[in-house]
Amino acid sequence: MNTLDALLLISLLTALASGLGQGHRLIGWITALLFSLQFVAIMVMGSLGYGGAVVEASISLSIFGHPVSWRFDGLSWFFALITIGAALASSIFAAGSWAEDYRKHGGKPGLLQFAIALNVFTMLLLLASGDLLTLFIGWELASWSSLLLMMVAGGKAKNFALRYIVYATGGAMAVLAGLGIIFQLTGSFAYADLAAIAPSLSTLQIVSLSILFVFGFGIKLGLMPFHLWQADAYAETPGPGAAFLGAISSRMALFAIAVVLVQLIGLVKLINIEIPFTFLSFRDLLLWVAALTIIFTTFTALRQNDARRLLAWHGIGQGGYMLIGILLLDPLGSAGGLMHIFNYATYQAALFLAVSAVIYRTKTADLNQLGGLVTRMPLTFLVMLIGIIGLAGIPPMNGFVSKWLIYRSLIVEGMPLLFIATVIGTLGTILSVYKLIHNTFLGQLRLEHEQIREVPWSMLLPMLVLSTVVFVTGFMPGLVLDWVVAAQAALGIPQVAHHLGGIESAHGSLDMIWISGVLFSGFGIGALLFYSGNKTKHVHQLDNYAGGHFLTADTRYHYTNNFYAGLMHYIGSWYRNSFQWLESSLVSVVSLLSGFTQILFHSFHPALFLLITATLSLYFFAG
Amino acid sequence: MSIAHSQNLNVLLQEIEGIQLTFHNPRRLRADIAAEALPALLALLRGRASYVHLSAISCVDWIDDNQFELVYHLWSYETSVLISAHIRVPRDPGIYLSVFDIYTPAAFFERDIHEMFGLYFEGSPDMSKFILTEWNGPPPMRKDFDSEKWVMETFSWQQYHPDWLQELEQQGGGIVSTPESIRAGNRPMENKS
Amino acid sequence: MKKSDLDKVKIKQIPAQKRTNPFANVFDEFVGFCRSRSMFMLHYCTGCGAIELPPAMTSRFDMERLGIQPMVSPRQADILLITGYVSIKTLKRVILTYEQMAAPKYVIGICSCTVNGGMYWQSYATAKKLDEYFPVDLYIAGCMPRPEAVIEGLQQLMQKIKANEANSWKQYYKNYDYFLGNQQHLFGNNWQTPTDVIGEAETYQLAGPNTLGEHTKILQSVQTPLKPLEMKL
Amino acid sequence: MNETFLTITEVIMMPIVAFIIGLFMVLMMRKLAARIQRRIGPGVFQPLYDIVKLYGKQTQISHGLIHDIGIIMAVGGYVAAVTLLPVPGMNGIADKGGIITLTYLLMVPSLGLALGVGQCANPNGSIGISRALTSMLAYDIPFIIVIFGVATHFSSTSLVSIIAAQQVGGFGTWGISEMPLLALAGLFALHASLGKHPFEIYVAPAEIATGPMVEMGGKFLGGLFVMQSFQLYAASVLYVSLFLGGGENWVTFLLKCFAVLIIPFAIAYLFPRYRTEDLVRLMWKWPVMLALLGIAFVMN
Repeated sequence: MNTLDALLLISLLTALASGLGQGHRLIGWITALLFSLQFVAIMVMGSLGYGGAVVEASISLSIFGHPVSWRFDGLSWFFALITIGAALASSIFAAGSWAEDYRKHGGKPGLLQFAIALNVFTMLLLLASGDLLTLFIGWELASWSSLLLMMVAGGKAKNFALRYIVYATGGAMAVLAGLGIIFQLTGSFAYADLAAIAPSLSTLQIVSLSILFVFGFGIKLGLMPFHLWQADAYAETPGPGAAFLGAISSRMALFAIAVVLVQLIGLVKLINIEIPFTFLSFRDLLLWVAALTIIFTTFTALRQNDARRLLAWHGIGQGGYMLIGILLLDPLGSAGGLMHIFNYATYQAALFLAVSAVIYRTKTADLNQLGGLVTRMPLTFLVMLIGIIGLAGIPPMNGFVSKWLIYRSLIVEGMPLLFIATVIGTLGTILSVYKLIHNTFLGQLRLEHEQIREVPWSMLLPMLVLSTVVFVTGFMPGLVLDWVVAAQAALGIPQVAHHLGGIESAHGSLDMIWISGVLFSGFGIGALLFYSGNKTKHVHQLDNYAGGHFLTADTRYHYTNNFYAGLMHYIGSWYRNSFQWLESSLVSVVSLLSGFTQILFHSFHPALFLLITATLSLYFFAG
Repeated sequence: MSIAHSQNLNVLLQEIEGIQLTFHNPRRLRADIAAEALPALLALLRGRASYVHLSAISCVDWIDDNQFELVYHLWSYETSVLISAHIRVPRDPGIYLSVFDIYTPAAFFERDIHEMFGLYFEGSPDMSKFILTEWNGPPPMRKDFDSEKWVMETFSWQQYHPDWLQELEQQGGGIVSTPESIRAGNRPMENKS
Repeated sequence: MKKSDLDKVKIKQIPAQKRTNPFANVFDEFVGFCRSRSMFMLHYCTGCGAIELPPAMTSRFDMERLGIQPMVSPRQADILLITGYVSIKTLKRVILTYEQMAAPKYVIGICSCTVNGGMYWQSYATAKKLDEYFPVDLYIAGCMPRPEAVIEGLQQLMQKIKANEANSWKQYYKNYDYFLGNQQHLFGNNWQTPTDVIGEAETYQLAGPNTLGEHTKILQSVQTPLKPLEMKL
Repeated sequence: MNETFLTITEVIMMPIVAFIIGLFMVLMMRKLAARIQRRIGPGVFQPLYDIVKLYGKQTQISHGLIHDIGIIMAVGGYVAAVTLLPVPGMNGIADKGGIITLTYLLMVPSLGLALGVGQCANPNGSIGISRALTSMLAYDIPFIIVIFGVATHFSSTSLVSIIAAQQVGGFGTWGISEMPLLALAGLFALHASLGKHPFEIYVAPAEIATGPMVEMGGKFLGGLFVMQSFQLYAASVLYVSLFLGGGENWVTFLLKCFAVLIIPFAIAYLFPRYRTEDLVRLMWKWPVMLALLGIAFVMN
C-alpha cells in the first residue's frame, strides 16, 4: 500500500465515519481529526509538490474492458492540498460551538460534515484520475456530492441546488459527448492516446472538442453565460460548507480544463485557430469569456446586500482570473493562474468563515442590518481585513502576487484590453469588499449588538490559521510558487523562475520580502509619527460631528444603503439582468414544449403517439 | 379682479350668518365673524370659492378685552384675492377648535400659536413644543409676560465701562437711551425734535 | 440654584507656565509659534456678522497670509467664531461644538450680540453673556465689525497665543462645574452633551478643584453613560 | 552586504526627501491658488506650521483602535510607496517592485484611510469614502491603460529601466514625445487622482463636511496633511518617471516635478466640481479614448 492508497483510504474512511456516526455528539471533532489525518497523508506525499515522481494507486479496475486507474502528480497534489486544507478548516469550524448552535436551530451538523467528507473523497478521486474515463467518473461523483452539500440546508437552498444540477447535467452531457468523440478517434480513454493523436487533429475536431469540454467543465466554474446558478447555491449553503464550496469546489473544473485542454490537446493549437471575420484566435475567445466573467460577476457582487452572496459572486469572478492565467500558457501567466487557485482558496475560506462567525453572533448577513462589530469581534475583523486585502489583490497579501503574475503576463503578451478588463475587475472588487467590511465591522454599533462577544476558539482557530497563510504566502510567495512550478511541470508547460520573495526577471521583477518589509517599516514610521503626538482619548460613537445635532442611540447614524449611489447613478441602468431573462425564457420554452408534448400525449390517442415515436426511431436507427 | 367677482363673493359669503365684510381694496377682503361660524366659512371658501391656501394664522392678544384675536389668511390663486377672517375667542380658558381637517397646514400654525400664546386648539394633531424646545416659562408672546423682567432675572450682564465711555460721561454725554427711558416712551430722537 | 449664587464663583486667570528644561522650553515656544501661525477657524454663523467673513478671507483682506483658514468640522478647528446673537437653542449647539473641538481651542465672539445680547438684549430667547457658558478669549464688538476689525482681533489672539497667554480653554476643564451650572440654569437639569468633559480633564491632567461640584453631581446622576466602546475579546 | 546597507540608507533617505519636497509642493499649490484668486497666499513655512500645530494639539480624540491604525496605514503606505520611486542618485527598492506594484501599493494608504474613516461612525465620512472609491474606479482605468502603454513601449515594468531608456536620447526619447496621447491621458488621470477641483466631490466641504476628514482632528488631521505632501510628491514623480525622462540631476528633476503639478493646480482653481456620476462619465470617456488611441500607436 503506497501513500496514495493511504490517502484515498483515509478519505473514504472519513466519509464513512461521518456518514455512519450522524447522531453522535462528537462526530464533528472525529471528522475534523480524520481530516487532519488526510492532511498529514497529503503532507507525506509532499515530494510531489517539489517535482517528485508520479504516485500510482495500487488498485485499478476495469469497466467494459477499459482500465480505470488512479495516480497523483504535481498538479493533482496541488489541488488536493487545497481541497483537504479547505475541508480541514471548514470541518474544525463546524465541529465546536457552531455545530451546537446549528443543531439548536434545526440543522444537522453531522450531515454537513458527511457532505464535506464525501465531497473531499470524490474530489480526490477526480484529482487522482489516470485516464479520461476515470476523470469523467470522478467529475460526476464530485458533481453529485456537491449537490448533497448544497442541499444540506433545505428550504430555499434546495431550489438553488436543483438549479445547479440542471446546469451540471447539461455540462455532463457535453463532457460525455466530448469523450464520445475522443473514443471514436482513439479507441481508448488513456491520456497518452489522446496526447498522441492531438497534433494530427483537424481544426473542426479541436474546436468542437474544446467547446464541448470548456462548456461542460466551465458550467461548474460558473463561466459566462452559465454563471447564474453558483452564487445563490453557495450562499445558501451553511457557513462552513459555503467556505469549502467557495474555496475549492468549482476549481475542479480548472483542473479538468487544465488536464484536457492544456496537457492533452495542447493550447498552442487553439492559439493558431483564427475565428473567421475577427482578429481573434480561438484562445482569445476563451480568454474573453473569462474576462467578461470577471467583470460581470464582480459588478453584480457590488450590488449585493447579503454578505454571503457578495462573496459568492466574487468567487465566480475570481475563477475568471485563474482561467485567464492558465490559458495564457506562458510561465508567468500560468503560474499566476495556478497560484491564484491556492491564494483564492485561503482567503475565500477565511472570508466565508468570518461571515459565518458574524452570522453566528448576529443571526443576519444583511449588510444593512450590521455595523460597528469591530469593537465586539476584533479577531474576526482582523481575519476579514486580511481576507479582503487578499481578495482585492493589494500588497502585502498573497492575492496581489498571483494577480501581479497575471497582469505582468498580459503586458508581456501584449493584450491591452484583457489587461484593462482584469484591472477593472480588481477595482470593482476593492469597491465591494470595502462595502463588505464597512457595513459589517465599521461604523455605528447597533443597540441590539452591544452585548455580543467574539466567537469561540474552535471557530477562531481555522480563521486565524487561514489568514496567517494568506499573509505568510504573501510575504514569501516562493513557498507556493515551488508547488506551482511542480504543477506546471506536470502540465508540461514552461516553468516560472522564482525565489522565495517572488519573481526575478530582466523586465521588472517582484520581491515581496522587500516590499512587505518596506511597507511594514513604513507603518512603523507612521506609528512613530502618530504616537509622537499627545495621547488619544477614545470617545463614545455618538460623540460625533452631526452639524450640531445631538445624536441618540435609537437613531441610525451609519451609511450603508445604496453604498455607491454616485456610481450607480451612472452605471445602474447598465444592469439589465439579461442573463436572468435569458435563463427564465429558456425555462419557459422548455416548460412550454413539455406542456405541449403532454397535451399531445393526452389529447391524442396515446397508442398512436407511441406508434409514431416508434416508427420515427426505427427509421432513424435503421436508415 | 373684476367687480363682478367681488359681488359674487359677497353673495356667497352672505350664507354665513352675522358676517361683516369690509373690502380694503378689490383684492383684500376682511371678514369679521363669530368664532362658531369660522369652520363653516373656511369650508365654504375652500370648497366652493377656490381659496385653497391657508397662508397663515396670526394671533393678537387683546389683554384689555381679555380676548385673543385669531386671523386666518386665505389666498386664492385663481382670483388673487386675500381674505382675512377675524374671530375673537376669550382668553380664559383659551380653547378653540382646530381647522386641521379643512386645511392641513393649520397644524403648524396652531402648534406655534399654542406655544407662543398658550391658546389650545382642540383636534389639532400635535400640541407639543415646536420651536421653543428649551422654554419652560409662560407663553412668551402674551401681553402679560414681561420679557424684560424675565431677562433681568435670568441673565447677568457684561460689565463694560471703558475709559473712553467714562471720558464721554464726564463731558456730559454717555449712553443716551437707557432701558428706563425707552420704556417711558421718550426716545432720544423724539426729545431732540 | 439662584442666579446670584453663580455670580460668586470667580474665575482666576491661569498664568503662563514654563518648563524647567530649556530644550523643552524652546520646543514649547516653537509649537506655540506654530499654533499662532496656523489657525483653523470654524465660523458658527449664528447671525448677521458672518457676512463680514468672506471679505476677510478672500482677495481683499486674505486671511490665509496670516495662516488662518476656514474649516468645516469642529474636530479640525482651533478657533470657534461666533458671529452674532446666540439664541438659547443655538447655545446648546454652540456648546456641543465647542466641546468637540480639540484643545488648545479659542473662542471669539464677533458682534455686539455676543457681548451682551446686543439689540436683542430684552429677548427672552437670546443668551446674553457668552462667557458664562464657556470661556471666550476675545470679543470683537461692533454691529457688525468690519473685516479689518476681525483681522485685528485675530492678530491680537495670535499675539496672546504666541505669548502662551491664551489659556482660557483650560478654564473650561478647571472650572467645569461653574460653566455646567450656568448651562443647567438655562437648559434644565437634564442637560447633557455627548462629550465626556470630565473624562477628558482627567485624561489630560487638566482637572482642578473646581472641575467637579454640585452641578457635575447632577449631571452624573442623570446622564446616559459616555464610556467609549472598547475592544473586547 | 554593502549593497544591502546602501539600499537601506536610500530607503531611509527617500521618504525624508519626499516629505520635504512634498511640503514645498503643498506650498506651491496654496500659493498658486492664492495668486489665481488675487490673494497673497501663505508664507513659506505655512505647511510645516500646520503640521506641527496639529501634532501639538493637547487633546486628541480617537474613535477607536482602527481609527488610529487607519492613519498609521495612510502615512506608512506612502512612506513605503515613495521608496519605489527612483530619484536622481537613489533607486531605493525600485527594481524590486515596478510600476504595477507601485500602483497597487498606492492603494494601501487609501485603504487605511478608508478603514479609519469607517471606524469614526460618521456617515459624512462613509459617503466621502464611497465617493473617493468611485472616483478611484473612474481615474484608475485610464491610468492603468497608460501604465500598460508605457510598459509595452519600454518592454519593462521596472521604473529604473524605463527612466534609463528615456535618458538615452534626450527629449526625443522621452515618453512625452514618443507617446504624447498617453502622456495627455496620464495627465488627466493624475489630476483626478490628486482630488482637487473639479474632481473633489469626495471632500465637498459645504455638503458632506470634508467627507473622510470630518472626524479627523489633531494628529489625525496632521497625518492626513503629511499624507497629502507625500501624495503630491508620488504623483508628480511617477509622472516625471513615466513621461518626462525622470531626473538626470536634482535640478532638472525638481523643475520637472514642480512643472508637472502646475498644470493641474492651475486648472483646478478655475472650476467648480463635478458630481460623482459626471466625474465617472468624464474619466471613462476622454482620457480612456485618448489612452486607447495612444496604446494603438504604441502597439504598432
